Amino acid sequence: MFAALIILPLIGSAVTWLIPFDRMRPKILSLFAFAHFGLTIRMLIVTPPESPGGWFHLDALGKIVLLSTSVLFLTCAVYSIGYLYYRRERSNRMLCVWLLVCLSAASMVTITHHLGLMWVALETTTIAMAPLIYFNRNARSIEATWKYLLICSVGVALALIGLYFLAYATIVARVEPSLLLDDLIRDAGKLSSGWVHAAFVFLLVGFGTKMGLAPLHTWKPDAYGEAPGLVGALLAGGLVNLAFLALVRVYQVCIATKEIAFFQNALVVMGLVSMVFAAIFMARQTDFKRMLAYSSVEHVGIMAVALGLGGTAIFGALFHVLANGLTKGVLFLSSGNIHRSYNSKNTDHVRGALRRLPWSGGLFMAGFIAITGSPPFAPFISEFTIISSAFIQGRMLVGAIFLIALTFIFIGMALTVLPMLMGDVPPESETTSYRDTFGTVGPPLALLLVVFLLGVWIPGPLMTLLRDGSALLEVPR
Amino acid sequence: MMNGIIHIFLAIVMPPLLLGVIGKTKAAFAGRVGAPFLQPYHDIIRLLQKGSVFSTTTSWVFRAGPIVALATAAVAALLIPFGAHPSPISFDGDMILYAYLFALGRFFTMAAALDTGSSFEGMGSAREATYSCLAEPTLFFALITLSKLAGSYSLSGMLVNISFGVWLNNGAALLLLVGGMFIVLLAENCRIPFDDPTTHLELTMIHEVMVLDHSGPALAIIQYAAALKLFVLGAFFVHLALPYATGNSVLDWGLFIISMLELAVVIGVVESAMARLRLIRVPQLLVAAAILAAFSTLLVIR
Amino acid sequence: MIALADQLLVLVLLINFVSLGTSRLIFSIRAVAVQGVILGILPGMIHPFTWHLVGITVVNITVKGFVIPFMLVRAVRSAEIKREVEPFLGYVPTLLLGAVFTALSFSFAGKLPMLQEHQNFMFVPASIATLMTGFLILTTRRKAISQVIGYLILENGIFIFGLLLAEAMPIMVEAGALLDLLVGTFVMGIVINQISREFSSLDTSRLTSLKEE
Amino acid sequence: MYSLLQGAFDPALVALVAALVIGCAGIPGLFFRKPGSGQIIAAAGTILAAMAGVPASLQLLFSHTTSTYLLEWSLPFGPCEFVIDPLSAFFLLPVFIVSAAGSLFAIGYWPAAEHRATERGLTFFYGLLASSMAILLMARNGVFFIMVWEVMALSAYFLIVTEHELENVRRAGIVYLIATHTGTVALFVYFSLLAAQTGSFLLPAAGSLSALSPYAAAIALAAFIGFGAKAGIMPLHIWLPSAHANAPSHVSAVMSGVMLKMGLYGIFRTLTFFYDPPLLWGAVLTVCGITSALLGIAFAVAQRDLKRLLACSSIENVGIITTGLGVALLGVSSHITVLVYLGMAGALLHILNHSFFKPLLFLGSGAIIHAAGTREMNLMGGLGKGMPRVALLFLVGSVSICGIPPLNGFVSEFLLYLGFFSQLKAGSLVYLVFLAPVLALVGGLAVVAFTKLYGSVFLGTPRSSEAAHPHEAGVTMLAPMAFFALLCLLIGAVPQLALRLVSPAILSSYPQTALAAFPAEYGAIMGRLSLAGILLLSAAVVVTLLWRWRLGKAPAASAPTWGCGYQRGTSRIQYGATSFSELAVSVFNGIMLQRVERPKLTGLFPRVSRCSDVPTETLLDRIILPLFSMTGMLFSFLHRLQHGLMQVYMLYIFAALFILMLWAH
Repeated sequence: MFAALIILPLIGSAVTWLIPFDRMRPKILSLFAFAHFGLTIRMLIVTPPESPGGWFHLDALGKIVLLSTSVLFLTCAVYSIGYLYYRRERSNRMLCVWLLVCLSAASMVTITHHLGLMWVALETTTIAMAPLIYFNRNARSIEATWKYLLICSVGVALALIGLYFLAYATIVARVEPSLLLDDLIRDAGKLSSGWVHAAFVFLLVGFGTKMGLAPLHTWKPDAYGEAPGLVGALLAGGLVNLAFLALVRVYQVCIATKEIAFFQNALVVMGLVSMVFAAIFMARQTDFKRMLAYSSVEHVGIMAVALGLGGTAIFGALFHVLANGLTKGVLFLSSGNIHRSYNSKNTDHVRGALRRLPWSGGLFMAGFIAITGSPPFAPFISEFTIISSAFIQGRMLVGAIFLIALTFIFIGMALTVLPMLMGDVPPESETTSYRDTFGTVGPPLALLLVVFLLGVWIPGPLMTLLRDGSALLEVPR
Repeated sequence: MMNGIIHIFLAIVMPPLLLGVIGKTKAAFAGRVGAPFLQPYHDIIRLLQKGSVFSTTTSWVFRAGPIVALATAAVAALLIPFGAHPSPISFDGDMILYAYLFALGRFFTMAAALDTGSSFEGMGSAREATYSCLAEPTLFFALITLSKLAGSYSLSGMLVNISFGVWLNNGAALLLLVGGMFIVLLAENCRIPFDDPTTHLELTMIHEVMVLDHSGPALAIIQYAAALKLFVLGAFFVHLALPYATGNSVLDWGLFIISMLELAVVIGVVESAMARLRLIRVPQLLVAAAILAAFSTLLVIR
Repeated sequence: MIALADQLLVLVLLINFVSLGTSRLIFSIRAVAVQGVILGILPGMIHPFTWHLVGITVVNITVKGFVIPFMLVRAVRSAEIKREVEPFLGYVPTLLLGAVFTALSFSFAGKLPMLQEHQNFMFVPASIATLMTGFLILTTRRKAISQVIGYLILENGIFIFGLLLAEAMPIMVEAGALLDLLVGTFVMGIVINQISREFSSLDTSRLTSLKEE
Repeated sequence: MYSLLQGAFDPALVALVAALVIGCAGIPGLFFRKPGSGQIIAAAGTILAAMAGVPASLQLLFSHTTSTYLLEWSLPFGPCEFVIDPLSAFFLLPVFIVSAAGSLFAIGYWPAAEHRATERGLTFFYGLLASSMAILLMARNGVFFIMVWEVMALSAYFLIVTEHELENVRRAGIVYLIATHTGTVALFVYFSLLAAQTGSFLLPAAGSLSALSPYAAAIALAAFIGFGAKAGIMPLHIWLPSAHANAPSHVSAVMSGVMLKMGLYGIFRTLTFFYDPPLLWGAVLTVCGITSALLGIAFAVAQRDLKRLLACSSIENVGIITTGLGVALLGVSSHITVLVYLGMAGALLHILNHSFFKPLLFLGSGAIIHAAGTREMNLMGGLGKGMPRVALLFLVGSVSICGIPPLNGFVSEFLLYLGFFSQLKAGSLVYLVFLAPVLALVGGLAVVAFTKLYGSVFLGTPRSSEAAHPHEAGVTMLAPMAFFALLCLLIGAVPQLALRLVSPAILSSYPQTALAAFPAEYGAIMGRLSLAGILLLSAAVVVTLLWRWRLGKAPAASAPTWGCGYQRGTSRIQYGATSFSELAVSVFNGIMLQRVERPKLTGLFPRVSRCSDVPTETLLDRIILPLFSMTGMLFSFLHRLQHGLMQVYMLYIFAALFILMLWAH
């Protein structure tokens, strides 16, 4: 079953590679996305047994990330049908192929319990994303790709050496050398703190770079800004969560090694730094895609803070994985529509989007409200959980900085988004053939509905899933 | 019962007399014989007999002005005690009603003035509005002081209880208060030095300019209402300044009438002795009055 | 035989300094190639002979010693850029920094507990020092090529540490190494070529159109 | 209806259902092709719901009971309770009444036929706003409270920006949105701290917390900021004037008449939690309240924009209410029940009154804007002749908002005065009495403001061609206004009933007031007030009859207004709005800052040009916006961190690694 989850997308990519017609590929893409989604649901309902050797094991944490990834991918795939119809001018072969490769690697990350294998999968996603960012084939996109590639590779390389340290720690501790999560947790007590600390630092920086924690986030605005909307959605809603899952795995080991306090503090600090960075760069932002990138920086910061706070905040963090991922999907897809329709992503040119694209504009508005943590949308639930747990734990300073950053971010975002949506379309703005169609509006709309539903009602199974997940990250006091 | 009837009778009959006395005093100071004491009555009656002219721009608001002005003054007259005799209507907090009744009258007089669309009357109502709202606090400080001294929350309670004994104990406070209230009395009734009811230099006037377009019965009502207002506020002031009472009901009525006349004379003296203030100075004087009253309040409640 | 490993590691460190110090692009590429070859040989030094090992060695040497340098050199030629390294930071300062970092890495490594059989080797300090050198080049050199070189040196550093784990978890190490090679060679090579086509230059200080004004 | 309710339904359930119906009333309209029918359905639904909801809440109010419902929800924030106690029931009244009246008014004021683009959204969000406010009053779970609160705030935003093609509407919207969101952030803190205090997200019961507990002060502060920002207490009022001015009038009516009260409700509710509030809290509230009252009305006097004036006077009224609350709180902390009773009674009754006369005025302003096509009072005049009914109703509203007898505004202020005076005999808190003259000054200024408004809009002669030919408002617009006017008169005529209305709410939140027989005592005084009202009326009637009689004797002629000898009087030499208030503004200069816009005169013979006084938003324009732009500049300087140069980015990573290493070891 695990194999199926990984192989299926690969087959799909092979098929899309072979298909010669551009019109067919997105449909096939969505077909495989559906299949993958179905498989995911199946695996969520009946948890497959742990694979022999324990390399593959789908636990609650993995399930959450897998679910969010699969849903988001499905939406993007369906969206791509409508979207790529407007991008007929260039071949979409590479896009579809690499999307599916990425999906396969992503699924691998979620289901494996072997840190080494997880690392390999993560690196694969990094590489697979490069051609997607380069989809537009111009100077800016190549620059973005280059930065993304180099920075992320360095980051992942650092993560690798972090893993080496961890492994060597096991060797030094004379326990059975292994990078299996379960073994590590079992033997964690015996590991020498020096190696463990070094390992954690390198892993934090490495995965942090992939996740986009400030000040390691520098590739994000460029990549998000230049990539097509749906790729941006996958980057912000999918890859981020994978990197977060990697961090969570490290966190699990940390809990076992009793070195958790340092790691938690580091997470809180980096998270807050990310939020402050986001707040600073949101201000007077004239490029709405870059703005979304900084919003993504903010939200990984929120997740990091939540993870660092522990306690009930963990629940918030895990729920935020879903909430943030899906909301980012709404934002990026609708912003992609707006971008295409105005042929510009500069807010000086984009005005009155609500008039030109009522649906996409409305979706963008709703997404903006949701992502800034306003009820009745899912991100509110997670963010409020985190904030309240900060205050209930008596971490007043953390809570205060958190909220101040949120306020500034809201102001910055509002001052960018509202002028863009409100008012009349300026006559001098470029007119394109791109308008709202069912294909380009339906998927984000569906996502928005999910985000809204999760904001008012968490289904029982999901609830248990989240509870199990946070139970795994319980820190013994 | 008897007192009530006398009260109402005085309230209806006496007000124009004050105007007459003031006029006579001023005439005396000017070395003239002056109009007879009852001249104001003649004026009002004559006006009542005249026909009236209404401006084409006016609406029913214009006609409501005099009516409300008179009605409010009348009700206020029922709330204020005359001399040692408590007023017909009296309850805790009636002083606030008393203060706000004048506001109601003002609102409609100003509205009526604005209704004519004349620049002068607009000017007049603007001034009226500003100055009266500056006079408001003084009145309240006075009410506070009095109710503190008398330990009562109703006009009758607080005013009737002011006696020489109170004066002996709180002379300073009451003196300040008398000063402040006298200024307010003059300002509220548009007497010199704030306003000159006799000139017709519109640019310098407040109240008179508001009633330029009232004619015949309307003007009569207005003038009577003004007189009544002077009478009512005067009664308040007299309690403050000349609080003598004998205990004999009839004598007290006499004393009240006399003291009212004294007040009229004093006003007449002031009007002949002083010149009209420049408009810019008016707010300052009113604020000064408020400060005096505030001090007196501080003195009694500290 | 094993004793030789340390000498080779010293050589690696020296090459770090060379790549920091040289002003010629081609030369630094060559230096990295040599470093790759040495690192390719190293496993053979410390592990008993197996065919598997031979395979690894061959792959490493060919890729790191020949394929990558060839691609890079071709990129340099095709983009006919100046052969200078054009650092932000002068050569002497970088060398000094390199020395400092090397010292630091030795002291750092000293604090960490080791196995007896690794006790008297300098794998850890060498790897960390190489890592640092890679970073130094990544931060101080201007050209895209130099950055690839920096990345490769960084990878070499990691590879050196990997040698310590080679027998404990071979698959892990090789997977890591190969994946890095994949990135290093193909993807970066491709991107480099794209860049040289787009910009007709590999000067990354030209690649700064994406930023916050 | 009453007995029927008692028999058949649980009133709490009725109220809840009514709220939901109002919320859904706007939905059908979204699906109709033909415009208009949706609007009518919405109005009908809202009115019917209100007709069910008002008796229900009245019954809840008088039955002194608290009914609780438990909503099954899956969110991890504890049980979600719906509770309607007398306080909530009391606040429910204006919600139902005003929203119903507004929805009826909308049919004539915002006809779907003319506003196809905006009407659907307007109707929908209007319903959402109304019902969210109703549900807010029932919510007892903190998180659910925030959710409903934010729905309310956001739907209000979408209502404000209905005409978002206008620049200043957008600006007003952004200011409002930022202000309200900042308030919501404060509420996050508030509920988190409450949870930290009580261990659950359920709102604590009345008098269950001690103000000495560690977080109490922080909780109170957060509540003051969060709720005060919504209520528009100075200095948190910055969003209020422009938002109210730029929203459609019936929306302004609901926002000013009801939404502000939700902020006040929050403060009321919060204060009931504590059984021993320190004197400081009461003092702070009182001072803030009286300051908002004075400054608010001072700003109102200076305005030239009809609706801005009304908005500023909302600040004033909120200030008066807050003062009453502060007085009550002082009473609580010094155990003087008469203060508690009078303060609360004054505050609550003024809430009710303000939610009657302010909507009346805002709806009237809507009718005026319809007729004159502008909000600028200096361009109006003489509208009273074209629209006499509106003029009459508006007059009622103006008189009652000035707090003048015999209308309702006076009653609540009267109670407050009694409260101020009540401590004169008793030694402690005697200085409260100094509030009386200030409140009197406020009243005086209110008279200035509203004579200015009424005079320059309805009286005199038109000052511009737009205002020359006004048309009377339609029946759907007049009916709601007439209804409100009736309520104002009613409360003014029989204040005893009004007192009866507020007493249960006071009792439920401050049981200590039950000991004394206040309602009876002050009910008697109220009786005297209505007696005075009757006297006033009869006196007026007598005078009128007299005058009629005289007029009958001597016929009346009509002539143009006397120009004092000046023959060429034009309508522009009338006293306009600005000139009317100029004197007052000059007296209160420094509080009301005016910017004089005068064109630059050049050349020997400059061409004809005019200069005008423009009132400014002191706090917003002079302090807050400059601060914002400074922060913005600082941030955009910091943007250079994202320099675009790869090597620098690498350096960041390196530095992060290095620092963490140092920290770890």
